[in-house]
Amino acid sequence: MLAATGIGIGHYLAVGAILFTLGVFGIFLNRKNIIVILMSVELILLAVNINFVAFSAQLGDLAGQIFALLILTVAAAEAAIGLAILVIFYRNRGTIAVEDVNQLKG
Amino acid sequence: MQSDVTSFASLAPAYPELLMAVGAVVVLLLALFWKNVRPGVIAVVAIVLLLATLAVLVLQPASGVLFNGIVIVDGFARYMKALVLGAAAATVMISLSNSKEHGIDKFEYSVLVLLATLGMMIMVSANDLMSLYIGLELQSLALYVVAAMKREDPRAAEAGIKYFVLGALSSGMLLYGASLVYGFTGTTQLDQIVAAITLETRSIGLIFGMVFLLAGIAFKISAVPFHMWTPDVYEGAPTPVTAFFAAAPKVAAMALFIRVTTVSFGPITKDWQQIVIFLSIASMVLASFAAIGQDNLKRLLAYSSIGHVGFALVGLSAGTAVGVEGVAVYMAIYVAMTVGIFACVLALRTEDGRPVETITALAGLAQRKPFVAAIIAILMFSLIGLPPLAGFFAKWQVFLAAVEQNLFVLAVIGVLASAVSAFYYLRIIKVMYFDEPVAKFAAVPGELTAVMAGVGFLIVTYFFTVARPLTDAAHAAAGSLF
Amino acid sequence: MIQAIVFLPLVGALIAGLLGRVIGHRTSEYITTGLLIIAAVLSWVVFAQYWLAPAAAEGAHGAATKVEVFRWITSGALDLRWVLRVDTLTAVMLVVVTTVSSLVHVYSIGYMSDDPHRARFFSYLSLFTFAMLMLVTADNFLQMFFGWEGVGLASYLLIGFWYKKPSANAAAMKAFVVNRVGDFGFVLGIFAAFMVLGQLDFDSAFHAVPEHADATMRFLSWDLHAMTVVCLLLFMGAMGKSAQFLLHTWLPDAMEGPTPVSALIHAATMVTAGVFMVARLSPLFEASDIAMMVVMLVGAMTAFFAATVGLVQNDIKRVIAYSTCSQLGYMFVALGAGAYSVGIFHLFTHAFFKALLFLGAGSVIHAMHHEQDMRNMGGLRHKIPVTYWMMIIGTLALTGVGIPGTPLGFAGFFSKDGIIEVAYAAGASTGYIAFWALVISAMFTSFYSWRLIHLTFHGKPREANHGHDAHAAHDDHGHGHGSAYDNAHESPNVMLVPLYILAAGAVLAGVVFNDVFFGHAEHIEHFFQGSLVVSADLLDAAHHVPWQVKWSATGAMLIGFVAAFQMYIRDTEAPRRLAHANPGLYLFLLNKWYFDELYDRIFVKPALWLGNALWKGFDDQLIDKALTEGLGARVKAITGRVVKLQSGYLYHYAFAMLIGIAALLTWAIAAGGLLG
Amino acid sequence: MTLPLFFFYVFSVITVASALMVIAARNPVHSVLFLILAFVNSAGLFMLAGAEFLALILIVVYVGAVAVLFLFVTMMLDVDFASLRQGMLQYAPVGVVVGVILLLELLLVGGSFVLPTGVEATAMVPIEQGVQNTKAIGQLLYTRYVFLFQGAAGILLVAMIGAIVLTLRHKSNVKRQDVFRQTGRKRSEGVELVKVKSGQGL
Amino acid sequence: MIFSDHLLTVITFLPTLGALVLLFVGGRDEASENLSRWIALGFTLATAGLSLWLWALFDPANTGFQFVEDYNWIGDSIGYRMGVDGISVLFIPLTAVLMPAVVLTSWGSITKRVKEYLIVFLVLETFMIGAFATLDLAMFYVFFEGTLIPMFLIIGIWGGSRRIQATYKFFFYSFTGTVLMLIAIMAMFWQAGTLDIKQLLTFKFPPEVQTWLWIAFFASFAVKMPMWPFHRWLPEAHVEAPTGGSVILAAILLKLGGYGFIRFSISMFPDASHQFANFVFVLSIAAIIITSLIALVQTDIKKLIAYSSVAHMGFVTMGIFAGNIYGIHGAIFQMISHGIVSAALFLCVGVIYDRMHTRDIEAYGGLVERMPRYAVAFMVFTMANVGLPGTSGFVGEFLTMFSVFQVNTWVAFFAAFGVILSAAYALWLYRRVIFGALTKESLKGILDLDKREAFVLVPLIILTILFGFYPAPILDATAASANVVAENFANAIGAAPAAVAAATGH
Repeated sequence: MLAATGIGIGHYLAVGAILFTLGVFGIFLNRKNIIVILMSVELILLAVNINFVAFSAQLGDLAGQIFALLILTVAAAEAAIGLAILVIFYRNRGTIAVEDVNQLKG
Repeated sequence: MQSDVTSFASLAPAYPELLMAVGAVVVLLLALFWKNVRPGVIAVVAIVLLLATLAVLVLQPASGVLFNGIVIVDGFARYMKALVLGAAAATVMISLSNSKEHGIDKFEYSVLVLLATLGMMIMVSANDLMSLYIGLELQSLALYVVAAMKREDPRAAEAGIKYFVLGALSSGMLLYGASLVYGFTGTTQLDQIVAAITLETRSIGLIFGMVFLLAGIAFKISAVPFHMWTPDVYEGAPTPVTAFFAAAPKVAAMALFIRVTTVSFGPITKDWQQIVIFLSIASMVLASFAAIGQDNLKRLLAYSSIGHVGFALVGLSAGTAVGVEGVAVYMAIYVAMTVGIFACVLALRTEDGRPVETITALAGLAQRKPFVAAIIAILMFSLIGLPPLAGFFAKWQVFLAAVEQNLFVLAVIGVLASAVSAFYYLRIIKVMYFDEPVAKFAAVPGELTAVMAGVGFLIVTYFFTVARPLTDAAHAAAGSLF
Repeated sequence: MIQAIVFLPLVGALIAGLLGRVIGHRTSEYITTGLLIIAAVLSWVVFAQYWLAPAAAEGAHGAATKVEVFRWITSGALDLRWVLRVDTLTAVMLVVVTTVSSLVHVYSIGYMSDDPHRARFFSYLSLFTFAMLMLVTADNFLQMFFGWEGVGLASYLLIGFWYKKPSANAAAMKAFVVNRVGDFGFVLGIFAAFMVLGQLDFDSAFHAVPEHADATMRFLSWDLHAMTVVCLLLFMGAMGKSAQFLLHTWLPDAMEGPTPVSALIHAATMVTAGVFMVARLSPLFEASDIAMMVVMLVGAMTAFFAATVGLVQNDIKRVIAYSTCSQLGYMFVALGAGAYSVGIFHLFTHAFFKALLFLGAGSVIHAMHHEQDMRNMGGLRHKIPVTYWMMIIGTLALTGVGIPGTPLGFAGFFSKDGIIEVAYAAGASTGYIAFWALVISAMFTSFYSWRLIHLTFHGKPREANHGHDAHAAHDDHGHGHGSAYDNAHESPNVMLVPLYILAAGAVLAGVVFNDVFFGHAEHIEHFFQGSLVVSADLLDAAHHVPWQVKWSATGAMLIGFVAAFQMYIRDTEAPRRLAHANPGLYLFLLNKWYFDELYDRIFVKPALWLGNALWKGFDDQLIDKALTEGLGARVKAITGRVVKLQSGYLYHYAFAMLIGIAALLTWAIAAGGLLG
Repeated sequence: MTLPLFFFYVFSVITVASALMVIAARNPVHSVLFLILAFVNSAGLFMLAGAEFLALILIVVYVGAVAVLFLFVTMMLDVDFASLRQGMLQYAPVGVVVGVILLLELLLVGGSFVLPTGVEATAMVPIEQGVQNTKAIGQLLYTRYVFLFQGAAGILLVAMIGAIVLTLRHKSNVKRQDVFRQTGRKRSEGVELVKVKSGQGL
Repeated sequence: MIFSDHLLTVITFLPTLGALVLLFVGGRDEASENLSRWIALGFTLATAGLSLWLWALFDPANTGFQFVEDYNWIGDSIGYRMGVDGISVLFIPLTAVLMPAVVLTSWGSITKRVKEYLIVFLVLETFMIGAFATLDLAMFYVFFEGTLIPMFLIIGIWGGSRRIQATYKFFFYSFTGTVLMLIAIMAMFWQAGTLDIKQLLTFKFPPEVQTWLWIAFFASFAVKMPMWPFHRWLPEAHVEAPTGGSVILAAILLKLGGYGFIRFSISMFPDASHQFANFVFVLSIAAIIITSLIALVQTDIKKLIAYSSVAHMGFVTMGIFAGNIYGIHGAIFQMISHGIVSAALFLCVGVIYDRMHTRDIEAYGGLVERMPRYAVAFMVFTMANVGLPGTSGFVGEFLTMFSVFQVNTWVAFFAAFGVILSAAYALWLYRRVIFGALTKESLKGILDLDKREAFVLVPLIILTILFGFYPAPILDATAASANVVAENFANAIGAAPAAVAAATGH
């Protein structure tokens, strides 16, 4: 099905891989603020979704899309909880700088 | 595309999950509409629900594949679910008397624990990457929340943040792996993936998918190098929450790990064996060394749990039924020890009611609180793996499996790591027994005493009491996977 | 009967030792002494049977009487039992041991009368007697070893009896440890004997000797003549116990013990155990020429060496001790020559006169209130005349006074001259070396014996003359030195009677028993009934040595006597002049050839140094500090680094996961062979 | 180059570029906006793959709700984004190296794809031509995957409880709605009939 | 069900029952402490009585296992199996008989946490007896390693000033050694399909497997024995342990190593044992000579005795790996004898330590003046330690040297140096402690043995001398089994049993 459009599955996977890597990069290179980290997580999930959709198309199987749908749902819930935790962290510490999240260590 | 659910009775294998789901909602509603009910009452109701589910699970041993192959209920699933439920019930129980100072005296806590437990049950029974994911997320999201539940405590918030961010990253990895596995096998159903894999057709994509998938689960069981969240979260989260973290989710994630590896990737055992061995060695070794430097009890227990996951994985490394049986036994004993040790930690409060969290504060405990000290000592010896305590038999089972597969290097590293780990367990005993007392401690609540006594009894008399039935059950459980 | 002889002393020892505090000293003394006298009488009865009517004695000709007590060590082919074996050789030893012992017991009642631990003393004496009896009645190597060690223990206890004296304690320990060096050889000898002969009881072993006479065995890294190895190893034990050259150092020091002990253990009985052992094992030694040669040479060397040292000693007991050492050398020469009966003969006579000398010396010491330095004595003849005459008799016997060719002479005359003749008769170069060594030793013996008499009893009292290196061990009983001579008094009868009896023995033992020990070979064989090897040729040759040889000992004795008379009676300044003229030689002799110093340098000090080095250096530093604790430190260091990894920063954690996944991916495809 | 391929490149380049900007932008608000851009373009990629429903959901749910939530929180917390602190990037080169290795390995996968043998036969839920994507998904979601659907509901429930329990604060001076009181209010509580005498006022 | 069929189980777990009873004794006053002591004494005496009965019922002619109990337990791997043969039977009465002595010492030397002390010791007794009585390799491991727990506590809680280092060293040395054995045990299970010792004894492991298994077992037993150079924990543990701890450590725990060597190394891995025999000989000789030299320069009484224990264990290992009947026999005898003698020596040290609270040799001297009875007792044990014939110490030393002489004369040659050195250090100790003038003020008021102490020591004196003169009870009980071990070893390595003939060179 994908082949008909001239877009190879490899194209999609490449985009997914790049997005995934960028998301991971966003998490560990980011020093500014936790919200950006949460956004990086969204990027990772987006990458996964692209993979699923692409595979779904390639295999002619709808399950991939169902999976992607579930991921979207969960991602939304995850975002909500992530932001809620972020809020209480901010309330306690008055900052959301990544470097300040280091009271627990060793 | 019709559902295969034709009648309520055909859902029998899923009764426990259904009961749990319905029960959780009922508890939520009960808490909302019951005016001024104390959260403790809700917690008791939650315990009752957990135990009731456990009872249903045990008394109604129905097996089967449900929902078009999305859920599987077999011996292994029931065994692990029983562990999960028991662990959850016990950890809620030991939090009853001290929920206030740990900031979890809210009915939401009970509800979230119930939902998390439901998630774990789904994980354990998952037969599809999707149900795996749903269960995992149901559990994880609830755990993220309870970790940060003590809102006024910055440490709890930090624990929540770290757990959440890293958890989300690990979910991402898991999903990425799931997508690759899906793409390279054409199915998401665990027991059909195996049909699509042969040693000849394995490809980089499949292997990568498997690695990502396993890495995501490894995060949940906190195997090195995906363990980094564990010490911080254990320390920051309220102690009863930590207890819960250390017990039930580990079991569920381990069950998942076992099911994915043995069921789905059975034909390429050699490939995942390498990974499991790596995780196992890294966990055992790193935990042994890292824990030595700790003074915070919870942090130490975090490393301890990492180490124990490493030991449990030794069994899985074998990739055989014997190995899985070993892991099953290991997890049961691990849960008992974890519940016990956290009961002890929760029981330790200074005279003015502050929780005791450092090892140095335990000085001379043997003279102030001989019973608690004795239980801690027993648990520590058991955690080291000294016979005749239960901890030894746990190690026995897993190493036995590894040796069968001639994994001698792994076994030797394992036992040497356990020798190093003895260093820090013994330190606690040393502080309690060999040092002179400094502080005074508050009285210990009754139900904690009961839990401690029960766990202590089981650990000490393991060989004569539970060894046989437990091993037989684990044997049956492992048998259902192979 | 034999059980009674052996176990009565043990009973006495146990009673005195365990119940001594309850029943009192006096009772303990009487019980132990009484029991020993009974044992002695019984011994004489046994001996008489063998002596008077050998064929009629219990057991047929050639076989020993054996009494099994009970089993001892049974393991595999090893079947050792406690068996009391009586044959002629044993009977001789029984007589010697019980007689001297009972006399010493009696004597001690007087000698130790003011000691607060008398019961203990008598217990030890009886214990010693028991052990010695076990030794001589042994029927197998190991039982002999038991007695061997048992007498060693008793010796240790008795030398260190005055436990407050550090020198006594040191001497006791030295005696035990040096003996152990000998035992080192003894036990190895036993093992080797078993390996070669296949059994450890004497009869079987002797029986097996001819069969294995030419066998070789692998000992350490060499294939050696088996019997030589066995005998030399066993002889090492004998050297230790009988204070032979190189292992003699303990004997002079052992004089720290009470004098009756010296008489009993370090003169008459225990030190002769080595002689007894070689005689007992004569069938073994016969099978090894080299061993015999070694025995003879060692004996000759000891005889000579000890005699030289005895020349210049000042302590009355040490002189006698070196004399003992020297006489033991004589005995070994006889054994080495193959004339076992002659060696035993000397053992027998020596027991009497040497015990006599020691007890006499004890009497002197008693009289002088525990003064032992001869330079502080002199002129005691008039104070203690009985003792004086007894000592004279002993000296005559020791120096071997008698007329060759006639049955006239003191005990020592017969046995000692016999040995010299045998040595000559043995021939070969070793025989001649031994012969000359013995003759010279005889001269020295005569010299120092008379020197002792002169210094002690003759001349004027010299008690003010304290030597710069006085050996006297001053007791702390509170007697002043200044009045020792004036207070000197004759000993009580209880001490003198034993002297009389021993004197009788010293006079008569030779003449009476000459025939059965050193008479015609047939007589000897008839007497010993195969309990030791008798070489008719050798004895024949010994009886027919040239007259010069027969007179050589007597001549040497006379020379020694004249020299002593010249130097200590007529020209009392002569010894000092001589010493000043040859200071090197004098000090060399005075310091006993520097053996103690040498051993201290090459054994004791290095052992202690090595011990310390191994302890502090190896054990504590290397094993403990460097390895054990070093490992602990290393673990802690690693811990520090591992803990640092847990930095608390989210991005480090994420980074760790990233590295982890990247590593796993790389590993998975690399190990899985998917890269290539 | 076919048209779909052209659009694929357009969408994917913009997606990747804006994803890069999400993590690179200094202002978090910009990051959110770039995230939205990335989502929208991804929706385009979904369209190209025939997943119309997902594409639209992505825009409606993600852009409309999630991204806006991000924006809202970003602005609510109103953090002053300080400049990068010293020494924090010392490990960055290592990170980049590891990241690039990871990326290369992942790209390797893309090139290695082979269709599993016999997938068509075993495909769990084959996409039927002629059935609308949305309808097909709907038919599946409520039958075969009803368990997952319920599970997802559970997750949303957890999210709801979690968000509330974590962030809701009871302030005493805030007026609250009390549904039960409101609905259970009786007439007598709210209405008082007063006889008003004419001309007097209350 | 006949009682004697379960005699081993009863003996093994009776002490634990005692510990349970003690748990319910409340109070920390003098009276309840004494009650605890009496209860513990009662249980240990009962155990001792039963163990002697066991010895009486034991049929020495039977080379197989007796009093066998055999049940499968956990899965296929671990069974509940009990039984004794000539190799193990004597260690049980040895353990059980020494325990009342240990309890009796608690009257004088333990003042804090008495009840806990007794409980820990009773539990320890169960482990020790269990290790000798079990016929399942896994159970053996359980009991063997289980001893670490009580011993760790005993040294750590009731020990001297440097107790923590000492107990840690004890623990880690032992633990590290044993865990390797654990892996070997598992490997054996997969090789042989069972952990039943009865069956393992007849199973032939391939030689190359034996090598590894042997090394793993050696790691464990060599530390336990302890063999030089794995001995460093021992002096420290002994010095710091309370009297009872030292007694048990020296008398029983070390024997677990020797027992293991005989039961497992020699019997199950004969080829490897043969292959490593020279290695063991070298270590044994090193132990005998080096530790004796070290003992010579010690200033601490307990340390001296501890080092001497290492030396004596050198004789044991030497005898075992000589592999002939004399060696096995002698090693067992030496272990029993050393169990009695070293226990008694440590009890003797405890006696004066309780009075003076120092173990420094320099602090003593001239004790015979005030303590004649003590001096006698100490003399007997010193002489037994020296290996004087007529004491039990001799028989074992003799037999082991005797055995090794037939295998390798060099070894016997060097071992015989131990005879000299042991005399030197033991008498040197005796001289400095007991002999000499009593000049130290602190010692002037020291009291001789009291009734309780005498009650403990006198039976040991009797045993020491009895077994010296009449070792038959021990030798007979072990003969048949030792013979089997030796024969199997000889068959396995294909050596001609008549070593004598070969040596004499016919």
